[in-house]
Amino acid sequence: MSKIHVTTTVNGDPVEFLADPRETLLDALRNQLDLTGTKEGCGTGDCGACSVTVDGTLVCSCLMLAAEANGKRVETIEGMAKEELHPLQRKFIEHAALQCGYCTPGILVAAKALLERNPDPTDTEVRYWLAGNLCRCTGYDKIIRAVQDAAAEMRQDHRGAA
Amino acid sequence: MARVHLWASLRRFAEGQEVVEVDATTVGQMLDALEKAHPSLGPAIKAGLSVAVDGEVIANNRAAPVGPQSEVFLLQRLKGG
Amino acid sequence: MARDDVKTGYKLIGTRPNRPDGLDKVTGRARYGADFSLPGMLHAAVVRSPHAHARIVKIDASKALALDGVKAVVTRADLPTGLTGEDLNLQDNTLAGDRALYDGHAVAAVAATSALLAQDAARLIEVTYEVLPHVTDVDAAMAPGAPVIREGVADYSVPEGMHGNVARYMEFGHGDVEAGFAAADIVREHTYKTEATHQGYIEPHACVGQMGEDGRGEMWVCTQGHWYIRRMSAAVLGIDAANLRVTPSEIGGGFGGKTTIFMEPLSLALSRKAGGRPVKLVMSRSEVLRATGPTASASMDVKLGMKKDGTITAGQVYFRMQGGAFPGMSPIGEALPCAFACYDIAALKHEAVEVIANRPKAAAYRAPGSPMAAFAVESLVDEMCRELKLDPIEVRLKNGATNGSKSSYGPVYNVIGLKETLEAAKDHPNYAIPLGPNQGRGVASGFWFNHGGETSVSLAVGEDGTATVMIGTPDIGGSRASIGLMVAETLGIPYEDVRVNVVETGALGVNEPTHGSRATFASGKAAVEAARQAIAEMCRRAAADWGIDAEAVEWKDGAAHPAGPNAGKHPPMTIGEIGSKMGSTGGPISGHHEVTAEGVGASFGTHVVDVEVDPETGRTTVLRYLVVQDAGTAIHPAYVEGQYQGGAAQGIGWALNEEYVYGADGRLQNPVFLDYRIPVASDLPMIDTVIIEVPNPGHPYGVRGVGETGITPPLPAVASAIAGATGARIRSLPCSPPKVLAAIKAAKG
Amino acid sequence: MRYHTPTSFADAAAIAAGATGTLRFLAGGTDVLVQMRAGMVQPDDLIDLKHIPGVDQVVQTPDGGWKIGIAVPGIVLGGHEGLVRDWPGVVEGMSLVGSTQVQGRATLAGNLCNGSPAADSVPGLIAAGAMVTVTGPKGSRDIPVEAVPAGPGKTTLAKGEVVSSITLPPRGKNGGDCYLRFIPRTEMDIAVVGCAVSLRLDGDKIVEARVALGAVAPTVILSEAAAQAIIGTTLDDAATAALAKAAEGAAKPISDKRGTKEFRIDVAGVLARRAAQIAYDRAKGPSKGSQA
Repeated sequence: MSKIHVTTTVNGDPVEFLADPRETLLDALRNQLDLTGTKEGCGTGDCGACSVTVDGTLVCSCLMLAAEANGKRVETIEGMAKEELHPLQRKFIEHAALQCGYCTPGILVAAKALLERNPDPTDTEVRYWLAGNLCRCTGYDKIIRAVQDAAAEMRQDHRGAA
Repeated sequence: MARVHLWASLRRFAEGQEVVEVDATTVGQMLDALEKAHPSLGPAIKAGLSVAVDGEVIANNRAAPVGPQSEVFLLQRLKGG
Repeated sequence: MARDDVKTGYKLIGTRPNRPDGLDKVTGRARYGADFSLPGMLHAAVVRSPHAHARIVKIDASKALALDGVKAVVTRADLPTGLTGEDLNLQDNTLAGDRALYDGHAVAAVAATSALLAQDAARLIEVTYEVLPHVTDVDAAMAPGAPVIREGVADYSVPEGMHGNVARYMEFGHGDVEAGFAAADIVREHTYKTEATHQGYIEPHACVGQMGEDGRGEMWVCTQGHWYIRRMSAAVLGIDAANLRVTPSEIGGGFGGKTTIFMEPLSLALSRKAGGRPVKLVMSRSEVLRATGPTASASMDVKLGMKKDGTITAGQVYFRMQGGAFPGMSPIGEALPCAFACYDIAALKHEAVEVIANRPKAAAYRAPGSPMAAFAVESLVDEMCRELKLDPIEVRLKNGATNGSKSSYGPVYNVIGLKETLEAAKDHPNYAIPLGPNQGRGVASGFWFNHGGETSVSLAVGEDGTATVMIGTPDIGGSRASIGLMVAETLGIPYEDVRVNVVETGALGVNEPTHGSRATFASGKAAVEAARQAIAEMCRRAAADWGIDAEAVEWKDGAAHPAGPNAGKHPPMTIGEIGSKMGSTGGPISGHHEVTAEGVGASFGTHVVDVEVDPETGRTTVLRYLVVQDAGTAIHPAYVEGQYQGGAAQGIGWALNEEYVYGADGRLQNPVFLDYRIPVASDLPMIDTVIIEVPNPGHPYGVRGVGETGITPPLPAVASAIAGATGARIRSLPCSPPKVLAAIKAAKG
Repeated sequence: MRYHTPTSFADAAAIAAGATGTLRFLAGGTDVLVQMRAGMVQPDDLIDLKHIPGVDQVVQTPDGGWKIGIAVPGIVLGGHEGLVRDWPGVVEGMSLVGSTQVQGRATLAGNLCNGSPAADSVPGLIAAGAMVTVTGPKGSRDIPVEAVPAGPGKTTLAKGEVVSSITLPPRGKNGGDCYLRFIPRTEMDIAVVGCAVSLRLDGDKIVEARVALGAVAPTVILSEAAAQAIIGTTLDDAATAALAKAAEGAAKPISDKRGTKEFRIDVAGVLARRAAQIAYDRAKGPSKGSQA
């Protein structure tokens, strides 16, 4: 069973590795690239803990082969904070929007993708966008509040910058 | 003598008594005295018991005091998720 | 940062600072069970029974072992014999002996150089089964003719003549129940059922184990209690606990399900067989649902007598619960005392049996037993309130337990806050919102005992005047923040100057897990005592420096102050000054406290839910939800609210859609999140919370555990709201759309 | 497992035709990877179709229909103005498949070829009268969408054949469609019942209609009786009642973990009625109907 040479960009860094043809992008990120911030909760695309973006599109990395990432641009939770935390990350801490924190990386990646498409979502839009990100601890209340607060701050910053 | 109340399904191990009087100054002495008086209670005591002494729950402390007039209720050992 | 309210005079307690582990958790740096790796590490996979009940005739691993890169296979033959009691149950569940007892029961495990290879190897292990008759439903398991799954399973408590699947029996009560029913205006009796549900933590069980030929080992594992993991794993493997060092990872949720072992010893057994190479074992979601510990399923008879004015004259329950194929796992011992814990009723009778069935070994799940009991009792109370046209909160206020009430299970309640929660619910705006067509409102109260337990905590003062706290209760929902607040409050130093670490088994005395809503209560209480010890020592150091008696020194605002008539005039000596020179004043300064913590304060809550039901499809939408619960003192209110909201969400899931579905073949039909339907973000409204603070006299800051009660009221509250919306009462959870639609049609005739 | 990345459908068909073991095609992968993970399928050959030029495109056909590449994910369909305008029912069916994350990968062709009777995108395609181009070793052929599924997990495609595009007909004037499904939660579930209605009006009167029901039989049902119940009507109460009755009659479901037979029959009628109303309102146009 020969391996596949994969060349890709992860959080802006060029990486290459040899993937088993059956290996998922999730497993490659975690086991080959030591990017363990992306989590597995189900392996079937039902929980969203493994959310990453590939060429800007939000996907479950458990539902994609590592080989399919060849030539693509992958962004994970590890790439979210630049010099400072992304507003979503900061607001999640401030609003206590995490308890165990296991779903948090996936929710943050998904929420960031939402706000890039829709900077001013309704609560309902946030809830449906995040419906594929299961959280068992919080009842989602504080997550929704944190996303909305971050969105408001980002809109403010955007206006300030414009 | 402290009065120890047995829950209903324990009474058949104590000749049907609902209340057993024992001489004890601690929870540990009380449990030992109970088992000595009614050896059939042994498995239940070994399985783990909590007690309430004069209304206060003692989850797991053999040294907790028992007074001469104390009312003691035996409880299942409690824990949680 | 200001306190939410100022009535207590605390400086830090009641504020909402950032949690210390927050940064790691929003950046992906926090290390959970599966995030840990070691050089030379192997990966493991487990072979599981596809049958609910089968004799294991033969296990042939030769094809698996022939694969390059496969390093070890273990079966039950590799584990020691001679275990008894719960140790034997744990071993039997870790790897099946001569029989597989449920769909998903582990039969063998294999370690290889990659996870994919280990999975390939597991598929090549050939197991020959002889399928045996099975039973999975709690009532069916007690029916005449049901196959007896485990001969001789009954313990001392089971009277002669009960079904061979009955493992435990319990009965208690007080007063004259028959006289109570005779005095009632109406007496009603119904049977209620709840299906098994899973804790549904998003992180699957994961560990890395390493053990050499000398029987010494280490393990990194996601768990609620690493001393439990150590004791249980050592017992299963026949080694001494001291030879096993267990380090907890960050934990991705537990809710009771990570208080015990399921596969952890396998990593050690495989490692030992593979020449001591570390072995990582990570469950898939299907393995979690099939083979870890869901809660019990229950069938419950309830009988209540009520006067026209709402006075409850007598109550009687008979609960039947199955907790899987192993005795002692159903929560009958908790469910019965919880059944009427919210009430002060003159005559009560409680009876329960535990039944064995071909299902996985149940584990604790948030307030184990209480949600089922509440579903039965609170549903019937609601039915009788509706029949007599009485307000459900008024009826609970009329019959509710209060300070000094003798509880339904024996002890006398000291200081409790049930009535405060009921009053606050009654006064909340949600309770007055008019309902539209197809909408209904449900109310229920809930209870949990709370727990203290074995606790050991250390605290060390740093050279710079900071404090490091070592606790043994893994932090699942922000307890490091809460404990840090209490220690900072006690020491009189900034919250940011206290670091709380969850440490491994080698660093403290035995700690019980984070269970029973005990972490903030018990570890917090011990941490405060440890801080007080350190304060006493710092006062001694200051006194020695000043040349006065230690008794003449008092501690306030993070510094020693001379106090009393003979202390003389000395400028305050701060913790920083004391810490900076402690090497020359007698050595390190620390505090330590260990105790089996008593003084827990019982926890009560009241929930109000409004739902709308689609009369054509039976689908329920939760419109609004209110949780009112007594926290004693809310140390970090945001995480108290989080516990209330999370508990409510889990209870709503249990009420509406979550259930274990078994086929006629005894196999679990829905072992994936696609079909095991926990609430998603779009299913829920905001969850309103009211924190009641009736301080617990048994804790230095008045803390009551807050983790568990919140899952209890949603089951009956949601079912009662559906009854209000539709006129149809669902007495068997979940209130799934097919069931609700059928009930609506039946109610219409 | 061998992972193939052909750059033409002819090559893909050739690889498939020559495969001797278990073969799977990979488009979005949201079904295949789940099956691999669960150990249900261990392919010997996996053919990734996304390297074939054009598979990620949606293009308008000369007659005003839409040709949809087999690797266009749901999130692209949902953002495609022309498709959303012409065939909102088809788009909403696809948009209901899985989460936002799954939408980033899942495709119409994959949803169709997975062969699930509960596939959310299939009733809308069938109601719309969509055609599928199938490429095999002997060339290509066009067949109606409803000719592809053959029962749970099965298709009618021959060895070596692969779906190479899906084409929606021109919407034309005064048309409207809608897909509704019933699930216990608000998201993330497999349809317990699904129903798509596509219709065309002449004034207030329905002159054409197609009604497709999902998850109530081994394959999606195209119910002529249900269509006839509303053709020639203005979708008054009598017509919707007749439609519901026809849909209930057409449904031949089983009881399983997701719903009982009785429930599915009832809900098939309810959804047919509700979907027809929305399709009707859409056909009337936004100024007259209430957009759902």
